[in-house]
Amino acid sequence: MAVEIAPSTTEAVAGIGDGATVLMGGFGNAGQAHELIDALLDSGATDLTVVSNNAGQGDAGLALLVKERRVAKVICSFPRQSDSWHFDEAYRGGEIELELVPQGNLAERLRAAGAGIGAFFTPTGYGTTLAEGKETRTIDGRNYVLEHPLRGDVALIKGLAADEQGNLIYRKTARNFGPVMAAAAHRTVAQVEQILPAGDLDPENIITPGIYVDVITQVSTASGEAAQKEGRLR
Amino acid sequence: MAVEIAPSTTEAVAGIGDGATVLMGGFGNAGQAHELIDALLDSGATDLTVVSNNAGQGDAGLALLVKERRVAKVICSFPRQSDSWHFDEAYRGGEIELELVPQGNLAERLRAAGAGIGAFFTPTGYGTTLAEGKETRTIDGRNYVLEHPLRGDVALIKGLAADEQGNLIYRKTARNFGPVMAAAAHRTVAQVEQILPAGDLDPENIITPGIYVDVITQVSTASGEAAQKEGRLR
Amino acid sequence: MNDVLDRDQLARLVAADIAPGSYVNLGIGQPTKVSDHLTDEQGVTLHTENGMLGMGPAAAEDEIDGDLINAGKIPVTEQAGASYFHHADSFAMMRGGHLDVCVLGAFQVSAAGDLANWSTGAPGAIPAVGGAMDLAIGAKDVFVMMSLFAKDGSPKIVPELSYPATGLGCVTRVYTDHGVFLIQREGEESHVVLREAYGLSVAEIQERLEVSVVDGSGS
Amino acid sequence: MNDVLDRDQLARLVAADIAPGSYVNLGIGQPTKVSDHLTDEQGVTLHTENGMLGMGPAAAEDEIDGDLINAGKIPVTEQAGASYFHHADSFAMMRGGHLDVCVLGAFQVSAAGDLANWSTGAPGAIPAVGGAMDLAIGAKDVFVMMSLFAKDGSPKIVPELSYPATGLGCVTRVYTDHGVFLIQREGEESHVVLREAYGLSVAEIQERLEVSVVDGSGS
Repeated sequence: MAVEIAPSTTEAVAGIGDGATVLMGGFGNAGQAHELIDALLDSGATDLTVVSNNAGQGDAGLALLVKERRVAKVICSFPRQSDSWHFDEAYRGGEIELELVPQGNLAERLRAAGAGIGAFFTPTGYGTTLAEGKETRTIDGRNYVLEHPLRGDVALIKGLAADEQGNLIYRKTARNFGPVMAAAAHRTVAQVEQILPAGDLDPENIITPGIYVDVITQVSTASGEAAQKEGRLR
Repeated sequence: MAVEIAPSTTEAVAGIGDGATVLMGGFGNAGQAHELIDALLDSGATDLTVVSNNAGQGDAGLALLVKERRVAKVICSFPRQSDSWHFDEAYRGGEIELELVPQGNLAERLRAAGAGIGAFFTPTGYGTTLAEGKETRTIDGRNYVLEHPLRGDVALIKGLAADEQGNLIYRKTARNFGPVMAAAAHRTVAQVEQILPAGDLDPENIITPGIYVDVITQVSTASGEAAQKEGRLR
Repeated sequence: MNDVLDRDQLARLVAADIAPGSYVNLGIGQPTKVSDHLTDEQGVTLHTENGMLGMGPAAAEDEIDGDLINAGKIPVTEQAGASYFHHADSFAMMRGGHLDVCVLGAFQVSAAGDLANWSTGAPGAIPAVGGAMDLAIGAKDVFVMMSLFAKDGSPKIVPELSYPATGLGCVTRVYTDHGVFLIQREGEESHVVLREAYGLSVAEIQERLEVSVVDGSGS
Repeated sequence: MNDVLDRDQLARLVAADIAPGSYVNLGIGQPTKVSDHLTDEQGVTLHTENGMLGMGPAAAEDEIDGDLINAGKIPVTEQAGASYFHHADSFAMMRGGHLDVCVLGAFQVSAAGDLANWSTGAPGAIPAVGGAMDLAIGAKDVFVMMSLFAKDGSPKIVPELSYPATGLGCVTRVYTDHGVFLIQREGEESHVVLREAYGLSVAEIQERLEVSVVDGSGS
């Protein structure tokens, strides 16, 4: 269905209900939809399952959701960081569930969800505690673990620019989880630096086709400034 | 390893041995590496297994390889066409083996080979004669068939341009199987309209990173002319 | 009684049933005609499985570009907002259920929504499947366009397929010359509902089918 | 006898062992130092698993760009011929065996090439794996850089891992302060070959390890 252009981050995240599974793009700060996550914080939605590479840093965004005990479960590869104090406290207190997934399996499980793959055999994690209890198989002499798709009710991602049809481009390593999360979520909300007329993005260079994007909203960040400086955005 | 720039299509395909599995890009004529296939024809290599969407058309390229009985087996989705007379004759005479694969499974099996996936459950083909004898499973109420990776000894693909590091871009729907075949083959040979200095392709817009490309060679076709006309190539 | 629907009317009916803003794949042959009846206001985006969203009409003579073709290998054009992607991404898009509608031709459709459209199963025929099986399971709604009866008069909506299956339980609507059949599944059961009859009465259609038809014309 | 190798010398050794034109992923920590010793002539392309090939050196103060970071979340730079891709494509590249070399740190390596580098298994610790398990199986050659002995003097090349495994049978070389150990597998068997000893004699090293070491210094 046609993409919706939301006038604010508040409206962009409206309708995310309690108990939702939320996919949050980003690797460190790069590509993290900080402003959308802030709006989710303000929305009051609780009992969330969050899929993200990390589990919140410092006193912002996901970390605050965790601090307020609005996140029941985190599915991620790397929760423990120097500034993950809110997660650390919730985890040690037994107030948050953690599903630890090797980073590549996390990406591939998201990809499988978007691609209609029912399950796949991956070599990553074979023979480790993270594969305990999972089905394994030897194929052509290599050992694999069976992993299942990871779907989201909603994805909150950050692109560099969108056109009015929801086609997205990204910037440098901020691309990271955005494209697979957009396809893995039932509803994808993207914050972008600019919204351009259809036809302004080169069809050869679109990374996420608009079919995967439901809501876009314009938010200015340092990414947009940098892109303007290098002439990639006007 | 660093990409090799071959001075001719003959040198580009040198070393493809008898019995090799050759992945041939293209959907119809778009993206087909006609000139590399012609060089393979001249090379004399025989007893080949060819993976391609079609099984040769008219009196050119793959069709001639089939005519000369140099292809022992074709793995493809759509062999029968109005002008597939050489395949039709070889097939009816029992002189060529055919493995028929639904087009999306063909693409995903190639993708799995490049991506180190041991096998995957796909809904496509479930309950049909093309899934006979294959393992099936019901996951979350949907029925799936287990499919395995499809690897090549060599891939012959066509790009629009390469840089000296083997990074590739394509043109319109000629992209088709190129990117997945490049990753699925042990050795990837690409014909391109132009070979540019490293840095001339925008890192954001590279479709096939050079890590997947072993040999590039310059061949002028109508694609290059069209790209020049629209200002995409100089 | 209404006259039977001709192919053009059928294409118009399908087009009118496609929700605004939909992403749609039109199969080769009869379904291609649907695009002639899609309006600009509908804002439908066409997918072609060989790697494109935002496909435009067939190319005019002076627009023909060998690198821009559809799944039927016909030269086409590009619309503003189009995007290109590789084959694995294109079929992931279908298999992942992101398209709203696929429109396909068929030899037979069963009461359970099983589809046969890739092979007649004739001995000696060279098999070819292309994207048929991917398309069959490749959208939220799979619409079939076909005549209700074969040339020999036998019905093409059947209790069980006699032709080789392309996909099971995948068809949601069948657009025929005698009317539009909705295939409604509830758990293991499915019902075939005829929206409105053309050329024959509902009773006459019921008589000629071995599948029980619910008269949906009043609803 | 040679002195023990310091970290810089070790990084130099690793760099010298990387074949020209290789695609390489350098893990976080000690392995990062290898890049200081790669020469332009080697033409090595660096991969960072957060979505880039052709990574350049760490960014200078005036080059810092929040959208251009490495897997350790350090701002880096871009080299001519670089390319960006999403996370699934990036890890497909590793898992598919396209990288030539990964260089990683470790707590332990077993004689069979099993790697432990993601968790000490300490009770109460918050687990975090990141890309460690993907990197462990993510290249044709997996090189480990570590001290041969832990602070308590216990050897870190062991018959069987006592720390939780990151990957099995994946390590091909271990670069330590006392020399470079090659892990050579033939079918089910594997041999640990010491290329040259530093700081201790081969006999002394053998005495302190519970793993049998083949003296490869003559070969």
